[in-house]
This record gives sequence, structure tokens and C-alpha cells, in this order.
Amino acid sequence: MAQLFEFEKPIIELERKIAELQKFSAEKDIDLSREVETLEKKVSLLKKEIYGNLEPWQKVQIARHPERPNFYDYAPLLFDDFIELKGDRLYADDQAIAGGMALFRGVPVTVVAQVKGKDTKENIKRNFGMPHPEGYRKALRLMDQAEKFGRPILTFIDTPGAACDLAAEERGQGEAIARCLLAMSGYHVPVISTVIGEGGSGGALALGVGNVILMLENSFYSVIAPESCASILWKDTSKAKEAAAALKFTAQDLLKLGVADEVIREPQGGAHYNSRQTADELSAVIAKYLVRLRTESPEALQEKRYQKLRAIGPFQEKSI
Amino acid sequence: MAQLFEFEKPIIELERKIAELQKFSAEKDIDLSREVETLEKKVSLLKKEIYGNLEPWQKVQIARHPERPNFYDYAPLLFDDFIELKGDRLYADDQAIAGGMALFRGVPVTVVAQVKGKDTKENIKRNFGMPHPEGYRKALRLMDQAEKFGRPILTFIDTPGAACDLAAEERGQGEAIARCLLAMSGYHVPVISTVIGEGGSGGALALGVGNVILMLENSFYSVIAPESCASILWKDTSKAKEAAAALKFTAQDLLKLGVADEVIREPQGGAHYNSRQTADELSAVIAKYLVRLRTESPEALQEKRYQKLRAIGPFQEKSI
Amino acid sequence: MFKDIFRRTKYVTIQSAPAPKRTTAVGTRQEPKTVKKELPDGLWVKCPKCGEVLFIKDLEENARVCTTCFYHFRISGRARLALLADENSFEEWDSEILTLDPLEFPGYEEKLLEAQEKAGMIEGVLTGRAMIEGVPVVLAFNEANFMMGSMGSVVGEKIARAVERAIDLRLPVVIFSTSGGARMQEGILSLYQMAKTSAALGRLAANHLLYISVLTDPTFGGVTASYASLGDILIAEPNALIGFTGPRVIKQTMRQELPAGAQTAEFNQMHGLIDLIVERAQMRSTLARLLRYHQEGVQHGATV
Amino acid sequence: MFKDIFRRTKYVTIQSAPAPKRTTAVGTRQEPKTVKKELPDGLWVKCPKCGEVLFIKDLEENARVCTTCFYHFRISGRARLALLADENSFEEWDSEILTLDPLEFPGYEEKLLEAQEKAGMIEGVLTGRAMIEGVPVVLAFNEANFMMGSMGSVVGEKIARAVERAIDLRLPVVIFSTSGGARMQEGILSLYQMAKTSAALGRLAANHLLYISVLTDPTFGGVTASYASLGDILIAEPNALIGFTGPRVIKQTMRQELPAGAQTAEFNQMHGLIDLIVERAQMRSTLARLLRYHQEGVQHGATV
Ligand SMILES: [Zn+2]
Ligand SMILES: [Zn+2]
Repeated sequence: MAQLFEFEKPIIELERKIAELQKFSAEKDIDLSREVETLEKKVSLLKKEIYGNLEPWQKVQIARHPERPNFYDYAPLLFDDFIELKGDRLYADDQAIAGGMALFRGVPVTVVAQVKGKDTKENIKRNFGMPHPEGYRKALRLMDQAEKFGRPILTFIDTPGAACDLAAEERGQGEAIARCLLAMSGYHVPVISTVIGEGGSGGALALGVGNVILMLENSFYSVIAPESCASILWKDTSKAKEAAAALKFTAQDLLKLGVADEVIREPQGGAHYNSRQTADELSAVIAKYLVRLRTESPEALQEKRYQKLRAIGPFQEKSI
Repeated sequence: MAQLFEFEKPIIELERKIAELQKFSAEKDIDLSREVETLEKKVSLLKKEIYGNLEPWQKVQIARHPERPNFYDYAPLLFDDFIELKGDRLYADDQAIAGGMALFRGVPVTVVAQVKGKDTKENIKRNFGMPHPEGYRKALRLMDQAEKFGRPILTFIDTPGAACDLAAEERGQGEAIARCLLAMSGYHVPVISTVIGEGGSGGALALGVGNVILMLENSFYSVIAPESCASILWKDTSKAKEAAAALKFTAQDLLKLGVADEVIREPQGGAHYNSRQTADELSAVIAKYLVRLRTESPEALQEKRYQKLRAIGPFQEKSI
Repeated sequence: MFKDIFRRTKYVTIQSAPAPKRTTAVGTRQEPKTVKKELPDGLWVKCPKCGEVLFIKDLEENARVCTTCFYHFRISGRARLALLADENSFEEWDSEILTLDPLEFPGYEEKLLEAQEKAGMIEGVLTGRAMIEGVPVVLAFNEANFMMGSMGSVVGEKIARAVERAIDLRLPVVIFSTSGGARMQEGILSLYQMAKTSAALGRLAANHLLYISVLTDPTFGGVTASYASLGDILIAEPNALIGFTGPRVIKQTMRQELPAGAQTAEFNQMHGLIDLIVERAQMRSTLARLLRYHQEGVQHGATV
Repeated sequence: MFKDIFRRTKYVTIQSAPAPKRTTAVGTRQEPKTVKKELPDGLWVKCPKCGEVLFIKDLEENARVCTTCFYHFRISGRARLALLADENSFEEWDSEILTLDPLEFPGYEEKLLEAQEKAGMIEGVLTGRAMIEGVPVVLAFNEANFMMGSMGSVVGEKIARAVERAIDLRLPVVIFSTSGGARMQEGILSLYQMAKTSAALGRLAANHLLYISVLTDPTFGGVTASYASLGDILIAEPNALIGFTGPRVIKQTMRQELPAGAQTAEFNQMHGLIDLIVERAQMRSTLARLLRYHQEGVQHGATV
């Protein structure tokens, strides 16, 4: 059973009541099927009500759920084959980023993804999904290879942000991210970036320069963590909820802002209730866009990606 | 006064005798000018005899002379302007390799050079001229920039070899050197490599893939240090002298073997007797080749460099 | 004199060029009030490095570099421009692009008005073309006085346009960075300005045009992780703090005490991330030399 | 079963492909005596890792991998070829290029004769084309039995020719490295084979053709610092020692004690230098998968 959130408790209580009723009905041999049916309808409505109107802060909690499927959960469900390739060829293999080659519906693709751990031990190994420069340089190496061989690139974003320690500073965290941005913007192959969990700041963006930007329904993608934003704005990290609303970082917000191209449905309650179903939705939507992009010329792929980036961010120009 | 070698002692003794004679002549007011003249002629002959017939091992000693001019000695003599650029943008700035932009006879060039220190302190800073992977990656970065902007590349080789410690292994010494070889072989700009001192193995070759390979008269360029060769062949490092002869690594040998394109004259006794004169010779010969190479098309520069490499190393082919 | 530069390992100091002319930037549509704005209250200021008490007038006359220890104080974009560009050579671009408040972010409009008042400009970057010692160049300056040089949509747009225009004109680009990073108040739109500016610089590079990035105190976050790090040549001013994550955040979140000198220009150079550390007094002549090396179709009195 | 490969962090193990066929390499001009040559005296050998006493017959039948602990013993190039290539698919190239003694180096001619006798081939690399699970590929194998796989002029020439022919044929290249480095006896000419082979691989890359480098025990020196490190994909066999400077030299010259496991395939992978560590039993199927990803104009049953 997945860890539960406060806002899910009314649903669980109702479900518990139905179970009690059914038990009682069976023990006493009394027909309560109509009552159960009524309650089940009520649960269904309640779920729609609660899960259909999640506030940004609640989505943050779902996106950060420790059991939320990560890239390694999706990979065998999304791909017919996957070969992980390691290392930046310079310094280390950063396990906060995984990458390699895969067959996606028969098409060879290059895949790069941030990966959080599922438990403390794995999180230490993967630095809680916060990549060091060597992680971005591995990603760059693999994406450059995709460009060389004309393979589409699929990236999966799931990080609280880039590593923010002294080691990251020493090895040029800024340079590593900037190189990814520059390189991705220039590729002549289709690039599809999907936010599958947390999209934390520049560390997320480093894999986010796609022709198409997709977001899972309960993911978020933000310039700053809501806690840090609250701390700066109101000197109070407990106001993260308000910051979460102000930052307009949910999938639906990004769709409205013209950054995300499509929001991908999750199972009711979140991806962690059914990773296979989530993978199927992911696969279908990615496939839809990949089909479109594969009809474009290399030049058009580059030009359209560039124009997409150029169009992000509104301003008003005085006529002179 | 420069440190003297054993083989220079007869010259020095004779010169001392002349000095004594001149002193005696002056003190006693006796005309010994004819005797002095005869002796001076003798010195001159002796110098020609000794310096003109240096054995490989003696050249090794000259090439390794602690006062032999290094890149930093030549730079202000060779260039009208020089701006040193640092760092590999990845990990560190390796001071065993210096690089930057210079004006060579009015032509903007990119310069990359190995640098040994002149004293213990500087040698520690420069790791005795033995670059780590970050040094080769700095060189690669600067040479790639020369290619980007169409600038000729001048490299200066002077290293006992690449760093051979655990840190070098950890950061991919082999990969770093290999990348330099691949990149240099593909450039579309003129590349002139000059061995100015010791050319030690793969660590030297990493800067040695030139359209033109020049060598100072008393430099050497070898697949292995003579001491190591002696140790492998005869289990006796004291036989380095024999190994030095067997390895055929002097400038004159490399000219014969078709690897070096020209041997550049040094002042009698070696470059350390007159670094300005050496720089003038260097400048003239480099300029001569640069004039030629600048008339070539980018494609021809690449193709001819490739064909030069392809032609190195004889073999016999059975007709089938 | 010339030899010195081969031996000095820390800074490149060039005596060969004339001392920077203090030109006044003209051709701009706004009064350069910024220099005045920078003056703290009173007539003197204490140097944070050597502790020397400096008369503000002396400090300003020395391009805001401590006359005792050469500590480099922050300086406005327009003041930098005046130190760098040839007289009357500056043509400002895109000065009338106004920032919107796309997220209707709490307090953003007030913050913008405050910043405009403080910096004397309507957004946090100054762009245009000028000549440096006769060499034409496209210039951009982040403005620390404008919301700590943060990058919103207008900053991103102005930089991207300047770079694109440099491609059209086949000119090199020099950008002086100073920034706390992305601009929170524009959320994801601000974040993607990193990608937008990097993409424009990618096209500049594909056109074989030079880009020199000059990092000044402080350069952090989204600006470090985009255009500031993408120069063919990276120059930093002495003692400038440069990094991805700010030192306070590193200390707080990682509970990691930074060693003395961490994230300084000198630290960054030691770690291979900076080509040159150049004192403000030599910036003009150094840029001119570097630009001349890259001038297309210009002969340098070549005898080869 | 399939899921396993996502969770295993150390080796990629693929069960989906059929077990490697032990094909015999034919179409070659020399008898593959080399497998026999590798047998040590007697009927058994002790595993250096687990200490198990192994019957040589069993070891050979298991592709020279310890049946107890999976320690990978060295294996000749021809034996590798037999494990990898489709039956009857190998066409050997340039088998008749003879080595000269351009430096008249003391003892070189005798060494060469000895090596030819020991390895059963006239030089230290085997090149040609073959099919792996039906995918055409250019192959090269360094031969450890031939002067420790050292690279002289003929080795360099044969590799360069194989790569050039791959460009003509638009085929991918797979090279199995095992080498002590450059060949001392050919001096500077040997050194420049590093540049020659790297240059050829540069052209392969410029032609967008795949190069997979497989590093096997031991790979050092000039080979590590040239073609062995230049693969689009770098594969190592488990427990292979890989480095630039040999461990003995590091210990002697640097007086530096290497930590346990230094320079192993696993050490190199941890330091970011190796993509994949692949057991010998899975080499054929893994190469086939990687080659198929890069096959030009071949549809993989795409539904996208
Ligand atoms: Zn001071
Ligand atoms: Zn065993």
C-alpha cells in the first residue's frame, strides 16, 4: 500500500466503511448490496472531486511521492530493449542520470533520464536525483551520439535540481548545464522531453530543451523549489503551499503558458497507483509526437525547436 | 654559467688555458697573441668536433638540460603578443601545458606547449612537464577553437611523457591523449609541431600530429625513455646510452625516417647557450612552413596531414 | 615589460595599450544616472578587503577599484560601457521592451517599479553595438542594480536579439554577466530564457563568430548555467564570486562549510573554468587584443 | 527476466538472445592453431581469482571463463572470432603484410620469429569482415600471444586499412584490444601508429559510422591512448586490466601503492571511462543488439 496523503484520507475512510459493511453483510447474511453500491458511487465521486481538483501543493506531494515510479520503473514498460551506457569519459559515472539506447516501438532511440532512489541507500547512490556535472556531461555525450547517428532523443525529467555542493562547483556545474542547453537546441534529430516527476530548476532544464515538452498530470516544473521561494518571499518555508500556487508550475499551468505541449494522464491518485497504466499513457503520447517529428527534415527539427524556445516568455514592445 | 656535461670538459679546459695565457701575457707584458690565436683555433675545432658529433645519449643530456629554454622563454622572442588562456573547462588548469593565442609575425595563431619547470618549485607546479588528462583537454579545447576560427596551430613538444600516476589513470589519461590525436588529424587549419626538448612517448605525440614536424637539433622524440628501454631489454638502466642509440630518436634520425620534416639549428653547445639565437632559428623555419601551409585549402591541409600519417611506418607486402 | 605577462600566472596585465579612456556613452535614450545611484550615503566607503577608508570620489575615478588593494567593487552596466567603448560609438538596442507579469506573481509589479527607479533603466540588461579600440562589437551588460541582474523574459529576449543581430552583422559578442540567476517571479518562463539565450549563442558559434563572456561579481544560478559559461573565452574580474549555487544555499542545504576563497574568480580559474582574470583597468585593452585576433579579413601586418 | 537488466548495475546480462554459437572461422588463410597454443602444460589450471582447479578442457569449452567465479582468462583473437562471428562469415584481410626492421633494432628479428611461432600468425592483429547474428561488421583483434599485442607499423597499417575499408563499405567497426602498448623495437614509427589509427577512426566518425571498442585484459599504453579509447561505445570484459601506465611502472616511478581493484574494468567504469562491462558469454548477443541499433536503412518493426 502506498503512503497516503492527508487529502486522501476521506476516500480511505469511506472505502474502509464499505469493507466493513461487506464483511457485516457476509457474516450476518443480510443483503446490503444497495447500500454498498450507493457508497461505492460516493467513493467514486469523492475521488473525482479530490483527485480532479488537486491543488499545486498536493501535486508537489504526489510528484515527490517516494513510491512514484522512476525512470527504471518505466523503462522495461516503455521499451522493447534497453542498453544502459555509462560514464562521461572524463571523470565518473553519475548515477543521478541514466542513459543509453533503447528500442521504442521498434525505433532505436537515445534515452537520458534523471533518477531518484526509492530508499535511503539508493538515494545516497543517486544523490537524491541531483546530478553532478559528470551526470550532465554523460547526458551530453550520449545525446551528441544520437545526433551523430540520427537517432531521436527521449529525455525524462525527475530531479529536485542539480547537485548544489562544493564538488559540483569545483567541476563546473554551470558550464555542464549550459553545454546541454546549447547542444540540445542545435540537434537535427527529434527531441522529446517528458517531466515524469519533479522538474527542479536549471538541473531539470538541462534535459528539457525538446521539440516537444510533455508533462505527466501530477508532475511540476519550476524555476525554484516552492520552499525556497517561500523562504525568499515571505521568509517562511511553511508558506510553500502559497508559493506553489504563485509559481504556476503544474502541468496544466505550463500548458497554458505555452511551455508544455501536452499533459499526460495519470491513474486516479497518481502514477504510483499503477505504473503500467502510466507507462501506457506515456508510450502512446510520446509515440504520437515521435510520429509527427519523424516526418520533419533535420533542418526543420532544429529550426522549429529554436523558434519554440524563442517564443517562450511574453513582453510588450513599445512601437517607436 | 650553464651546468656542464662531461663531454664538454676538454673544451672548458682549453678555454681556461687560454684565459690563463692571456692573464699571464697581460701581467708580464709578453706578447702571446699567436699562441692564444692557435689555441683559440684549436678550441673552435674541438667544439666543432665535439658538438658536431654528439652521440644520441649526449643529445638526451642536452635536451634535458635544466637550463634549456622552455616555451615561456621562447614565447616573448617568437611572438609579438601572447595571451595565455587557461583551463579545460571541466576539472582544472594543468600547468604542465600552456596555451593561448599569439601573434606570430603578424598572424594570429593558437599555441599549445608542454612546459617543464626550471627549478624544483616550478617543477612541482608543472609536474616536471608531465601533463595530466586536464592538460590534454585544455590543449584540445584551445586547438578546437583554432579550428573554429580558422587559425593556424603551433605546438611545442617538451615532456618526459604524460603523467603516470593514479590520478591520471582515474581521469582517463589514455582517452585524453587519444582525443587529441583524433582531433588534430582532422583539423582544416595548418598545424606545425616542433619538438624543442624532450619528446617523450604518447604524452608528447598528443601534440605531435602536425602537417609539419620540426625538431631542434638537440631534441629527441622517442617511443620510450632510453632508461626504460634499457631496463626492459637488458634489465639494466645504466645501459641507457646503448638504448639511446638503438631507438634512433634524434632529430637527424627522425628526418631520415621520414617523421621529421626539418631539423632546426641550435647554437653551438645547445639552445641554452643562446635562447635568442635559437628563437630566431625557430621563428625562421616555422615561418617558412607556415607560408607554405597558408596557401593550401582547408581540405588539402586535412588530406595531406592524413596522408603524411598514413605513410609513417614501413612494411612489406606479399603480392598475392 | 612585455615579458612580464609570460611570467605572471594570476592576472594578465597589459601595459602596451593606452589607459582606458573614460568615454561617455551617448546615443542612448536614457540619462546615465546610474553612476550617481551607486554612491552610498556619505563621502567615503570602507574597502571590504583591505579595510582602507576610500573617498567615493577617488573610488569612482578609479573605476570603482580600491586604490590600495585593487579590490573590485561592483559597477553599473553604463559605467562599464563608458570605460570600454570608444567615444560616441555606442548604439543602444531594444531599450523599449517592457516586462509583463505573466504569472500575476505577488508583488512583482512593485518590485519592477522599485528596480527601474533604482537602476534608472526599464529592464536589467543593456544591449547594443559599439567599437572597442576601433573594433566593432555587440555588447551586453547585466545590471546588478536591477533585481540583482536576474533574468526574466525581457533580459532573455534582449540578449537573444543582440546575439541574432550579431550573426546578421557578422560581429563578435561580448557579454558582461552579473546576476543572482533566473527571475523567480516569471517562473518557468524565466527558466527557459536560459535555453533561449544558449540557443542563440549556439547559432553564433555555428557561424564561427567569437563570443567573449566576462563574469563579474556576482554571477550565479541560471546565468552561470547558460550564457555566462558559453564563451569561447571566459574572462573574470579579480575577486568576483562565480558559481552555480550561492554560498549561503550551499552552507544551508548541504551543511557544508566552504573553504576560504571558494567560488572566487581565482578558485574558478584553478578549477579550469576561467581563461583569464583581467583587472578592470586592463579590460578595454585586453578585449581589444582578443577581438583583433578574431577580426575577419583584417591583416595584422603579417609577414608570414 | 528482461527486467533484470535494468536493476543490475555492474554487468549487462542479456538472456533474450540465444547462447553464442561456437562457430569455426573459415575463409582464413592460416590454420587456427592458436587455441591449442594457449593450453598450459598439463590437464588443469588454477583460477587466479577463486583458486578453483579447473580442467583445461572444461575451461576451453566455457570460452576460457572460470566455471566457478566467472573470472575471464585471456583468449586468442581467433578463438574470440569463433565465439562471435556467424559460421563461415569471416573474410580475413591483409594477412600477408610483413614487418620490417627499420631501426635494425637489437634482437627484433628473433623476437618476431618467436612471436610468429607462438601466436601462429605473422603479425599481432587479425582483421577482416564478418557477420554477427546476420549483421555485417568489420572486425579486428589484437593478439596477446604476439609480443603482448604491441603495436608496430604492420598492426597500425592493418587497423587503418580495416577502418578505411569499413568507410568504403559503410560498415561498423568492432576492435578487440589487448596490448602492452607501442612496440619499442620500431621506435618513433611505432609511436605514430597511434596517430595513424586515430586518424582513420576520425574519418570513420566523420562518416557517421559506428565504432565499438572492446577492451580486454590487458590494454595499456599506446593502444589505450589511441584506438582503444575512441569507440562510440566502450565495452570491457569483467576483470580486464585497462590503463595508460602499467601498475608496475606506477608503483616504481611514483612510489604510489595502487588501491585494490585499480585499473580493473570496474574501476574504469566507476570513473566514467567504460560504457558497458559485458561477460564473454553475452558478448555476441550484446554486440548484435548494439549493431542492430545502428544498422542503416533497416526497420526494426517500427510502429512509430
Ligand atoms: Zn582595498
Ligand atoms: Zn574462478
